[in-house]
Amino acid sequence: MDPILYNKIISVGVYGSAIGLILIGLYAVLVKKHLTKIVIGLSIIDAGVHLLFIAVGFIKGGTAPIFSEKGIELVNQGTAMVDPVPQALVLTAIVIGFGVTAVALSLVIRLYRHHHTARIDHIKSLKW
Amino acid sequence: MVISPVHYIALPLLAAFLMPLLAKVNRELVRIIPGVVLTYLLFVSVVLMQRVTETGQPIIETLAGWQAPWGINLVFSQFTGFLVSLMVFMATLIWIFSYRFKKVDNEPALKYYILFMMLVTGSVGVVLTGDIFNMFVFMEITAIASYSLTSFYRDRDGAEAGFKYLLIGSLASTFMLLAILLLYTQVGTLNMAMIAERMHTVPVGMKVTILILFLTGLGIEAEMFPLNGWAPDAYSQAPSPVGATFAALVVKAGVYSLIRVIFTLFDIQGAYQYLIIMGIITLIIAEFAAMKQTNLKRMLAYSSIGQMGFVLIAFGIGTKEAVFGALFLMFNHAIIKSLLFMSGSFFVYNSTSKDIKGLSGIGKKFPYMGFLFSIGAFAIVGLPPFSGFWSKLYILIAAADESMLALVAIILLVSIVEIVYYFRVVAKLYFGKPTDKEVVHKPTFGGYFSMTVLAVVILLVGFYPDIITGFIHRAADTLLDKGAYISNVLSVGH
Amino acid sequence: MNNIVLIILILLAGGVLSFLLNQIKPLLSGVTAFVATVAAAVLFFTGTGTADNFDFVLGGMHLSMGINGYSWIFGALILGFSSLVLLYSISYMKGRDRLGYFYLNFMLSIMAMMGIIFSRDFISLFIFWEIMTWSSFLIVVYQGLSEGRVGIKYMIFSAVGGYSMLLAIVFMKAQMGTVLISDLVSHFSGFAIQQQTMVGILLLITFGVKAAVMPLHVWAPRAYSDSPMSYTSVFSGLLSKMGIFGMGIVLISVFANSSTFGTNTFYISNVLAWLGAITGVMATFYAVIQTDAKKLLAYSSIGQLGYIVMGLAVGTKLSVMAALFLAVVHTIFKGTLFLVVGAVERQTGTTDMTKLGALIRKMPWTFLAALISIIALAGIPPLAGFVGKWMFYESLIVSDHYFLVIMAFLSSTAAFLYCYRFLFGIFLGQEEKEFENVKEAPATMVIPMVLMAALLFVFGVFPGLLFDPIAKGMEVLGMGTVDWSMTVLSNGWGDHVDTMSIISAIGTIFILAFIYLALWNRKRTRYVTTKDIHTSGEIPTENENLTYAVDFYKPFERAIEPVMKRTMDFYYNHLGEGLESFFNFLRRFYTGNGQTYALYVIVFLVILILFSKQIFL
Amino acid sequence: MKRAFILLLLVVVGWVLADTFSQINFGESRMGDIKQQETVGAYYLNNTVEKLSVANVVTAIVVNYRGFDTLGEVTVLFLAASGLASILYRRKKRGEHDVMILKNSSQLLQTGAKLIFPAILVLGAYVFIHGHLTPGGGFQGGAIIASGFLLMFMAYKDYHVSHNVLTWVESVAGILFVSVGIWGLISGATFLENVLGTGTLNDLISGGVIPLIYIAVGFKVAAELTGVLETLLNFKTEK
Repeated sequence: MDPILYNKIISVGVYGSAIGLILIGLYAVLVKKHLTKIVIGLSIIDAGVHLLFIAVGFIKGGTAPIFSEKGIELVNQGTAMVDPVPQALVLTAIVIGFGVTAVALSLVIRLYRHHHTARIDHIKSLKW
Repeated sequence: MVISPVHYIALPLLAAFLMPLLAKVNRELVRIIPGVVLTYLLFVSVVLMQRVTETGQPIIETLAGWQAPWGINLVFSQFTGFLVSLMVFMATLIWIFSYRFKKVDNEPALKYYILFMMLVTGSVGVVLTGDIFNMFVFMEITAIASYSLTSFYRDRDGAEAGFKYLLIGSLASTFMLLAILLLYTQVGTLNMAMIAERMHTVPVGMKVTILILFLTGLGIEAEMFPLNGWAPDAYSQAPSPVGATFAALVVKAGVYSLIRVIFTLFDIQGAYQYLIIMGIITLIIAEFAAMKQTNLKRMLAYSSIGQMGFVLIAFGIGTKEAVFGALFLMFNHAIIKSLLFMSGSFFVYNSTSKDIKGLSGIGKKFPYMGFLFSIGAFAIVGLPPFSGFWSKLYILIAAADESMLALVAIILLVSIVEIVYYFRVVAKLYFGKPTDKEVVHKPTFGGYFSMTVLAVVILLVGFYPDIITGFIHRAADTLLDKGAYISNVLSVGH
Repeated sequence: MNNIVLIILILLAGGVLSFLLNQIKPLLSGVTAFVATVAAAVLFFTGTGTADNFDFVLGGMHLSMGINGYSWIFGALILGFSSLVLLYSISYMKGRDRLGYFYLNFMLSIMAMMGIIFSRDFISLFIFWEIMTWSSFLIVVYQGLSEGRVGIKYMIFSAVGGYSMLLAIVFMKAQMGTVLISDLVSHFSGFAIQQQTMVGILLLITFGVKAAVMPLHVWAPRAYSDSPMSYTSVFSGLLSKMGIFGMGIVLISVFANSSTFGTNTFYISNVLAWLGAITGVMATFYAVIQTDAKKLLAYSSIGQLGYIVMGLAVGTKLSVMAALFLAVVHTIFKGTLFLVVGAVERQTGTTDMTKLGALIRKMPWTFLAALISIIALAGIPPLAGFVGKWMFYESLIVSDHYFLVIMAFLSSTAAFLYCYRFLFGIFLGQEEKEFENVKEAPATMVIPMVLMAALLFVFGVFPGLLFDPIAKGMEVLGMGTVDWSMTVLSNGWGDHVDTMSIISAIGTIFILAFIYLALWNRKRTRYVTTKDIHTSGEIPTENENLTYAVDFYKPFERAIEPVMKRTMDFYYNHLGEGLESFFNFLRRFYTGNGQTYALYVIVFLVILILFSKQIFL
Repeated sequence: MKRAFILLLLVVVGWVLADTFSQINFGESRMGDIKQQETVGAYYLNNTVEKLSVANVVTAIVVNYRGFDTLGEVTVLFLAASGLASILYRRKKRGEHDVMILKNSSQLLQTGAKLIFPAILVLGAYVFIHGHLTPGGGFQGGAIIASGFLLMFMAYKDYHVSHNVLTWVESVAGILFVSVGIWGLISGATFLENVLGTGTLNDLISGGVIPLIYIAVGFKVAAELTGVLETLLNFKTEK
């Protein structure tokens, strides 16, 4: 297959799936009424964003940024390793996402306990 | 160990990790330690502010031994230093206020102090850091602490407010993450000074997209108009000291980040007009919504949003005088709104309901508390001789200097609305018919102390603003001098 | 220390001290306030001159305080009058709760007023102006009447006024770089005509609110009547005069440099003169139909202030002199009348004229004070009110304002109606059983009233005592030198009205009548009660009402009904309701559904994206 | 109607994201010339081995270059655990019994879990101890360990981890992390600075404080994730 076309397909696939995840998550957040589904939506958005991080850091033909004797050589030649920074950032982002999800779930439990419903449009005692 | 800005972060974290262990030794320690830490940080602020004022140069602390832009650094300039000192000062007072605020001794009551301290640390970190991703991390610390504290009370509305806050806050962090990612792909660095330096290389379309993502994400933190649905709920459901903290620290951190992005990172002129327009809309809608509130804390929340709109307008004008006015207003808002939340909380506790109607005549039971609330109300609407007057005056003068008289007129008209709803409460407090409910909750000594300090500051600054204007002038100059920021941060170690 | 600063500090300290002393003994509170004000007054009258300047820098702005001939008139009035009122207050307020609060705000008002007249720049003027506003607001709501609604209305109008001044100030600061009043006067001719109009109107709105000029007056009647009477006398006597004080500066000093002044008066002045006239007429009509003495006096105040504004706005030497003379005299007689009503209220517990009656025998000294003040108010010689009115009419006629004269005559005639009603309703008429045991007010209340009544007499006979400072003040305002003499009123047409001849004529008649009634005719007089009559042979029973305090001026009311149908209040209330429902509609934006808020965020994002070019580039 | 509107909004958002990312070529290096060190990525690739003797550059970034972030991240976890405890706290009403929400799991799962659990723990420990040499690190290792506990929770309905122990572990680990940072300050360098000798590349004991921090992080993450699971699982619903 034509390498340029191949590259395009891959990029459309990677970016497309990541952006698709974000949109699916947003859809869940904006449309689904169940609290748990909304939290799942938030997690999906997070996943999409994290995927974008990794995708952006990828360099064609690059290896993982872990040095062995061979790796040092490769670096000396030029661009043989993927960008390590997005990987480090995404690690942090994932952990933060986990923390937020945990708090969100606990709030869902609380809300269900108090309101005996998990529909977000039924929980609006605070308004105006 | 030399006193340095990292103390603001390291010590509270150390204390936070220690506190669960200390709770096993003595529960009282958990209450006391945040106070000790914050008092020490207040001392740090004094020392560092003195140093910065003397040299006129910012203190730039590299972390982990890596200079900017390779590592993360903390920037304690006259601008960030001013905000940080203000935050720490407020946090200390709020701690004093909330010390034994309610006589409960269960597990969450202890968690409260940890969460509160982290809320402070997160806000301070947002202001201090010189790295955009680190700012995001601190924002998330602040956010998670806020979510938990919002739903701290075990009534049903607390969880609702917390969930709304979390929902919107998560979207904010998503947009901010995306913006940071795109920024990184364009400039290859996360250091804000370096980003600012390289911003001109970014294609315009990409730049605008990144800015929009930032504005949406940070606008949520800064309570900008259509993004602030969470704010009234969170303010009104959180425990009162936390409401004060939101007004005094958290939203300040949000506004700071917005301002830092627009003033330092980007060089797009349209963003300033955008600030003015959004500020006006925020101000108008929030003040109008506050007018019809029946719940005191919710009214204070809307008023807080309105004030933030005012701050954004002032920053949007963008001249030196306007920025000065905006910073002055941030200072005033922190002090005054905290006082209002603190004194208001006692009224709410001791009235029949959370409604303003229930406050009728309660000032007769708490004459001193009513006095403090009135000072706060007079100050926040900008009546002389209280401190709020000066900030309003400076912003209006700055607007008039740019011949934006229509803007001045709008602000003043909205101020009339503000006067109406605050004075309605004041009139009700003193002169409504008192309800015959007995006093269930007397302020603690600490409560009296911190409120009195705030009132004294309001009066002092009101009578003689020059005790504070020097700091604010220098802070405004520092914020506007983008070139100096870049060269100061990047020249460390070179 | 500088005398000006000292006066302000004494008043402030007096307020704080009386607030604190109230905790020990409530009586001390009033005494402290009184002593502090007297001390300030002594300092003011003995040692304060034009040399006492006080320049300072606050918040990066050059501010200045000082005193000149014009502000001296008002300063003397404020301190002299409030000393007497505070003396009155000691007894009047006795036994009420939260006296410390009352006196603190009272003293703050006095301090603020002194600050206003001392101010030589707009920033300090504004600061003191707002202090005056909120301290008076706190007193308006002090008695807890009408759920504070009156206070809120007062505050809204004051805020409109205060903020229009602030708008003018920031405009001036941007245009001229300074905020000194003298700089505005000298720079005013440099402004474009639109700017002149804007600054003029804004400042006049500020002062017009306090002076209760026509469309801005609706707060006044209730605010006056809701305050404790001892404060109302200050409210109507002094606080409103601050509006007059400011208008004097704007209308005379500032507008003298307006673009159109050379040919005619600045057109705003003409508008204002008419507003003043309408205020005078309408307020008088309203005063006539009131049944509550407080409200009657409140409307009467508004009407009188309308005259004064008219006089200032017409702007000739004579009319300004008349206006300032009336301003001083109005303070004295209207203040006295409010004190009288306060005394009546304290002794009987009501101010409703349909219930009161025949207090003349119970409270003779109060009646005397009321009588003299009413005569002064009605403008009958030989009291001071006559002097003012005479000059006022004369000035209007001389300057060819014939329609204004007609208006003034109309309201002044109508004023006789309420003057009579006031006297009759309270002091004359049928004796009511429930007021049998009413006693005269205590001496500390009577002395200030009688003293002020005596003052009215003195100024009526020797108006020159007042002409002297007023002439000096007008010179400061830039009207040139003004001629005056001790007893002869100014002569626009070339005729003389000598108060000495009037007083000798009236005095002679009075003495003759006194001799006739008291000495010669003494044997034939006897005291009769209202019931001591026979109507068609029937003896009236105890409960029958023979005097007509109810529906007193029914025919008159019917005559003026078309004019009165829609009060200004009606329109303001509608505006307020409309706004409130609009606010209520707006806040539905916050639906309470978290998902909707999330939707807002996305919509906002999309809007920004779609219009990014328009917004950011 | 509303749904269609939302879909329209999402189309716009998706279109903008796609448009934006189409400008960022996939697989292209944006680090510039690695030797020029114009970007932070290039700098890290160039200097990690030389200055830190750490094989895993991501670890070097996470723990050292951007160690401050990691401290914040650990704090976020800590806060989430604290917040959870505070949010879900509920005073037990009198006479209230624990309501089981888990059914008994199958014998297969129980036995399997028992068998695998130690291995999972060891794997987790391996991952975080070798964080500076191989892919993985404190977070990954901690998560693996927590997953082991999750397995146990699922297998045994009355399996409990002592809160006391968890508190101790997470506190001590957190204190260790901050102390390492402060150690740098006290020894006259900067906060979190690598004050130990770096050793040689690819040795287990190399990279100075990096493995130390990552071990602390591993323990802390493991304890916190387990704590979160424990809190959520032992939460009692009302009937």
